[in-house]
Amino acid sequence: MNNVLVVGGGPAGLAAAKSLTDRGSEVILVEKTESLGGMARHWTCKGLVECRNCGVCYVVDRANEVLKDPSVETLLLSEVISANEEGGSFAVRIKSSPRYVNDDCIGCGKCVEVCPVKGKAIFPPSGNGQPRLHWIDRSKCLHFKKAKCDRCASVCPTKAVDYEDRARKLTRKVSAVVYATGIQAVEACETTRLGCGVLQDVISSVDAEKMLGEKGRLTRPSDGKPPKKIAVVQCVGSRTVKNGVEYCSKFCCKYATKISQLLLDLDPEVNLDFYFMDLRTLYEPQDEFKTWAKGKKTVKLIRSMPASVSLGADGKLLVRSSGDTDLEIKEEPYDLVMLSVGMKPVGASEELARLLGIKPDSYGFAKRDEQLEMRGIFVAGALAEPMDIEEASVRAMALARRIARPKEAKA
Amino acid sequence: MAEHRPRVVGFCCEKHAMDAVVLSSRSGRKIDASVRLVQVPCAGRVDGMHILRALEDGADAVFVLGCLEKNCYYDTGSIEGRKRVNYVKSMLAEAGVEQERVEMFNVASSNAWMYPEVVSKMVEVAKRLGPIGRGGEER
Amino acid sequence: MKAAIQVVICKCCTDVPLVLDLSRLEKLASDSDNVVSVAVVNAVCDGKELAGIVKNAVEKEADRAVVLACHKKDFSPALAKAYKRAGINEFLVEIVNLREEVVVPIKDDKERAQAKAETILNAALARARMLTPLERKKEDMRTRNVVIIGAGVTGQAAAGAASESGVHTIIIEKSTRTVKAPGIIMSRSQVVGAKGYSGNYELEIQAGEKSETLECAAIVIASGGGWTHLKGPLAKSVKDSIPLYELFLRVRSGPAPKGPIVVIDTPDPAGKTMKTQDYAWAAALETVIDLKKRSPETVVYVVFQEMRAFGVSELDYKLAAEMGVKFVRYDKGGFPKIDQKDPHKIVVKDASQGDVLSVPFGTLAFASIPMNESNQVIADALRIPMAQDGGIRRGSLQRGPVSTPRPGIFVCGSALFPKPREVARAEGEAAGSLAGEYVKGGVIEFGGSVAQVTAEKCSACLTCVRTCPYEAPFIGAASKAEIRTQLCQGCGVCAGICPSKAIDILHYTDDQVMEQTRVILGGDF
Amino acid sequence: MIVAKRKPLKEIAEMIAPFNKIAVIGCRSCVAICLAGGEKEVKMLISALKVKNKKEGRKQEFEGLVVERQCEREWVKEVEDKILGSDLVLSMACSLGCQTIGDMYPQKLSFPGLNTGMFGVPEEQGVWSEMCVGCGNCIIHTTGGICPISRCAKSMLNGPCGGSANGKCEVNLEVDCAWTAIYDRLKLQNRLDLIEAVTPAKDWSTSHAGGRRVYVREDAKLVPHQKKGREAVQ
Amino acid sequence: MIAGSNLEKVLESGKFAVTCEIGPPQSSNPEPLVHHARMLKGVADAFNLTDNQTAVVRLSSIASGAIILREGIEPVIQMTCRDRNRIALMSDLYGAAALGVKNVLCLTGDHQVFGNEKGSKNVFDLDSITELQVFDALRKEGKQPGGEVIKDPPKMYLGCAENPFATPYEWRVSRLAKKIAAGANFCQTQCIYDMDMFAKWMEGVCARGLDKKIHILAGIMPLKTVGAARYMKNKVPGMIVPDHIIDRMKSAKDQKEEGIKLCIEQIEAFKSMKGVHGVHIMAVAWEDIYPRLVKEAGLLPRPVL
Repeated sequence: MNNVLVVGGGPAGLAAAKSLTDRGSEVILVEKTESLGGMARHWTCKGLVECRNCGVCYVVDRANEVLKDPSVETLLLSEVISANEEGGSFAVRIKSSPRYVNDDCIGCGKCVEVCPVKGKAIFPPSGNGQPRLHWIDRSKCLHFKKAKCDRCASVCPTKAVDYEDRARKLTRKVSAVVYATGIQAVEACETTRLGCGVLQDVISSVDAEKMLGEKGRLTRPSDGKPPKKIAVVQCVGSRTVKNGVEYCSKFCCKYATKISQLLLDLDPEVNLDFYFMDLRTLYEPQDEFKTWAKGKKTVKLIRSMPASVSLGADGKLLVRSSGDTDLEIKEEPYDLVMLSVGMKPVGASEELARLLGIKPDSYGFAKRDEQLEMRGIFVAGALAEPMDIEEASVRAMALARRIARPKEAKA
Repeated sequence: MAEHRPRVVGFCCEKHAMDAVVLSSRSGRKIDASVRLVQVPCAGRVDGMHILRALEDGADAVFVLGCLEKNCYYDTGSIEGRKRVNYVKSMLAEAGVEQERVEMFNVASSNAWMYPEVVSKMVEVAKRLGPIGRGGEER
Repeated sequence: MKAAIQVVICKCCTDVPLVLDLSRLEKLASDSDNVVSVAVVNAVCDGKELAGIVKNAVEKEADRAVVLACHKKDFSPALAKAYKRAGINEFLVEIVNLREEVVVPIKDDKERAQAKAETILNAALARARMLTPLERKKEDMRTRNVVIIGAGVTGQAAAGAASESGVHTIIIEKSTRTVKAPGIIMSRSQVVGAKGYSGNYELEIQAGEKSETLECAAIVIASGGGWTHLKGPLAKSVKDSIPLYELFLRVRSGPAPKGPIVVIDTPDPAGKTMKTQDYAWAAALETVIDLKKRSPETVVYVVFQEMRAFGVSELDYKLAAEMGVKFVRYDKGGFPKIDQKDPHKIVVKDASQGDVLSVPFGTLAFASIPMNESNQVIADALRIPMAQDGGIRRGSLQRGPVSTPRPGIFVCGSALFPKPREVARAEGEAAGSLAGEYVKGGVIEFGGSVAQVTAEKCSACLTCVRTCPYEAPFIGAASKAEIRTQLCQGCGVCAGICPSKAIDILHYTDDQVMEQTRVILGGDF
Repeated sequence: MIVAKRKPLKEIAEMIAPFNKIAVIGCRSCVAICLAGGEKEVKMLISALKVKNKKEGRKQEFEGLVVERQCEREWVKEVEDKILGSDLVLSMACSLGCQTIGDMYPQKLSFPGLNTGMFGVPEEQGVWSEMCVGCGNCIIHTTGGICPISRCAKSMLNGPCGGSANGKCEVNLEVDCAWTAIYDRLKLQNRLDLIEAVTPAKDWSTSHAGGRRVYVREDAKLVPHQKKGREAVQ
Repeated sequence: MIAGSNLEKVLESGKFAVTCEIGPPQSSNPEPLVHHARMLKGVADAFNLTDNQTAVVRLSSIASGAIILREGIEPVIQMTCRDRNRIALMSDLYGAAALGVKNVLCLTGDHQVFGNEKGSKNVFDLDSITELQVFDALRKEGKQPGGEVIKDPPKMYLGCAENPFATPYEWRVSRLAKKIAAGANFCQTQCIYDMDMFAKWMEGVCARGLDKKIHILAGIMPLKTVGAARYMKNKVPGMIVPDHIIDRMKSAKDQKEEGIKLCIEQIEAFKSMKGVHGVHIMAVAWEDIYPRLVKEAGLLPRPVL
């Protein structure tokens, strides 16, 4: 028997699942949320004509492959509640919450329109998450309260809403566990000095990714107008003792530079100032971004960490910062400010992790651990340390091989 | 006769481009009904002849949709595609026909907004320019 | 043979009828020429229903089918297999994406959606009539050899991973180093030429003085980077510079490096031949910290353009600074130079303070890695594309993160661009196992929808030969273009550019494509 | 090979405007190879012209044909009926082909669709450059295999002139100075002595200057006795 | 004596020769020529009359020559191969001789793309060297290349031009040797700004003893403005203008004066340079500067032989 439990449907989990089945294993993929893709499903493709190697499409493609793969049992809205190790294998119990929407859903969104709940109770899969099926949040939905509301069901053209859907408890026996619960953004709002959460038009990179992924354009949340002058601020919530994490989140420079390039592609008129401390663009050892920026009149690279962002006249945002080398404080007005937020690992401190014996470090990272791997427990993805999509995928592929390798080879 | 309905043909690569079309549809995005897709294995398969023929056969606008350059499944296909489209554009210019009737677009499988935008762009062109010459009515 | 078409209309589990009037589609289909049967089903993706329609096709003696359903990729493999078993050629099954192209995006305008559905049905029928049966061919791999180029960390990992799929691994190593890795290791060897195609390659190997040929099924390029010697302007003036890892060793096991110590990235204004090893900083920081721990009094400078202390090594960056390591950032304006008077002094403009420092050193270590020159030899030999910066160019991400544009040839580690050991190793394992799995089966599949030459039209102009990304076309003995089907991926770039229209892509011939377009434009919009 | 280039569509359109039934005839040799007059270009030209006509509400009938070598009567003969059935032949071959058709069917109109440029080689995919002017008296064995007549703007026999700067030609700074190339080549081959001496004035009588050239191979030429049909008596 | 021209006499007598260049007018009006001729009498040993220089259509050089002859000063007729085949060249040579012209400068000629008749067809039946060869054969044996031998062949003093600043530099001495072999008696060089490079070329010339076989007149072109200098440097292929010249022109308060000063310094240098037997001054559209230049260079009065 060679069944593997993969916890987490992000880049790492998907890559692991895919390469495991390629090597003939059966996979049970457990994803907490309603769709596959992990954090990357919120992210936008950074290319307009030319590919910028952001890797987002790769995740979506993998997700689709995995969903089609007969040897993967994908359990969404599900959680592993226990895992008992018995003689080289694990008996896992999985709780799978009801979605209340079945495969007939064509994602037309009529249900969302009619949902009376403030902030809605029925949702499409977020971002580019796969599969493209809507889902109902029981806690919010009026149907399960006195109201017995059934508007979504009544408008659904394909009768895909199914209030009778029930939670399921499953038990599976697996020989190995891949733990890839991934990352989440550092809450940028902790740094109110930069206006996050206070000023409408100060958005986090995650918001920017979502907005771009959805509309293909960035607009000012306040008035919906396209911004003509944008500030990108790096290392928000990273490389800092207070209001964030101490380490460098590694891929912020990558996505932020690529977003900047995308914004210029979308509108060459846009003026973009890029505030950074060190430019740590991945895989661009020759500072391709700097060269690109030099070529653009409308792009400025400023090696400085802004002191504050405040609201100026006519809704402009004033960014206070000391200049590149000269240390005198300047104040520059912008239409929109994007804060490139760092990441922190999630899930290493969960019950299941504890059960499996995964020991997170003080930051919550769970490093690769030979002992654990001998027992058949593998930590994958950015949970181990900060990494980008590509690295997470490749490492997961390698890890899949370590799992599938014959026992004697392991010893 | 009834007001002219734009006729737009799109040559669409089976790889990323088609995935993007599907994704946009699956994320509930609507598109104008005036577009018909012809699937090709790769944007590089599209021959200038195919595009001109489509215009000849009554298309008001034609677009080619391929993978992002440098991420083309067939490595160089979408770059080739763009070159062909540009050559056709130059011929149209010589012939005194609006170049905007023909465009090349690139899209990744994870991009849901691009296809609807491409469609509305081309439909807008088709509406604005109408059928090519009086040939339009002969259909 | 006269086409006999079966039309299958899938309701996609009740989606389609919401928008379209199926009866009209049915009528249209059954009234069209060559249509022998029209079947409406609830879901073709449902095994039972699929079996049903295939049975129906056989009864009605259909030799081809037009299936109106949803996204090809989601179900076509199963569909093709089912029809194939029933003796209907897989290439004669034409799939129309009614759901995502018509029903969902246009559902608010039923009338036009119907029109579109009917036109594309007509077009599909027209296309189906023109389709010809095609066969995917099979060929046995002559060997189960996986050749790995490079015996570094990456290469070893690749060999290990590949060997687990039960294939023979052969490592080709340029240097004399011998390593512990499964399979044969040919040291002092280089790949200088290659014939054949993935599955059955015949490599020409230069082993020392003698050259020999080696058959293999797949290739993993793990040539790594070139930890050689300092290049760029500084090289001329500095005699005794050492690479970072050398410093690392000396710190660990002596002889203790002579202080003061300067660790520097590669100041190469051109930036062409050298890459600042992003990750070298992680190692550099560890090393200087280690050094400071052992001898706190040693003066240590780290001179850099961009401090790429990725991830958690940021903490080392801080720690080192606290331990008194001096960090000097310079920018493109002020590249470090050797002091004319004193060859053991570096003059560098501190970009953050703006003042010019003169830094004496006893040992100069450089934290940088040049691209491996032998990449060029390898790329020439295997005829694969390179990146401008001198790395092996990766193919589309759709083919995976460790694949070249050529199936069966994989690339990993610093052959792509500088990598830290762990990532390089991971990539090696990934590439290795992919290669292993590819070879394991022992059979290559090819053919089907590929290029085909009409010899009498060919002018042997070489345009196809020059344009094909896979070098499938060649000019044969008859001085006409021919296609190495095993190399052809069916992209059609050649067909699209052939000035004599002598090449066509089966299943997407000019006639088929243009007829489909013609019918579409003949219909209502 | 002969390198040609399609005339601008506008010019072609004006040329053929008065005619209704037009046979567009391409050629499978040189002009196909230099992407000017092969089947693809013929078909694309027709399509483009039809689109143009559509735009201008004009009607013209086109027939696209390709022959193996338009400069040879036997090949042209294969499409004779099409030629005779048309009001106008638009030749997509070099002017040799266009003239061959004209000579074969003097009563028919045969117009050039291409501008015949030069004897050239493909430097790379999509780039052609001139290498010979057909002077009828080749001397490149003395000039390092580089033809000064075609590759030097002034066809000098004792170059390079005073305008050669950094190995480029003053007439077009993109183009290499032929004589610098010759010098370098001969230097490499250690044969500079070849150009130390003055090369005397060239005898141009073998070139077009000597009038239209006709080369005859008596041993290949058919004598009347060998000829068939009316050709024998003519 | 070959032709017995004044220029020939001066050079053969070992004196330091001076020639100046006159550009014929872009019209059929001879007045400017007459004006220059009168003004320049006794300023130089002979005066070059350019042949549709830079392919701009001008009054024919031979006709111009005849006109200044009437005014009593000696012409050097420039004859390019661009517009005439060997028939026309020879017949014009006969004509020139018949009109009393004794010096001819053989040139290949600027390409027509630089001129004002870009659409014209060039000839280039001969090049400068074969032209020399043909003319030399004519004056020696009255032999035409076609084989015809004529009576009363034209006696001409043949000159050539050479540009030491065109690539490949190392070939430029050999090329001069070819011109000598082809029959050139004197050589007027391309205008010189880079003295060091010229000196290097001269060394090469002397090393091969060519200075014994030909009289070299160093070319000089006075600069009016720094702009002119920059134009020469950047726009004229095969022309080298060192930066120190440009700087000097730039920093000068009166650039015109500086230009003249520069020329005079150069002439001084040439006087003492081995193998240089004179100077050839080309003041394009600035002919009235010649008297002053020659005077201040201490080259007046010109010898009368």
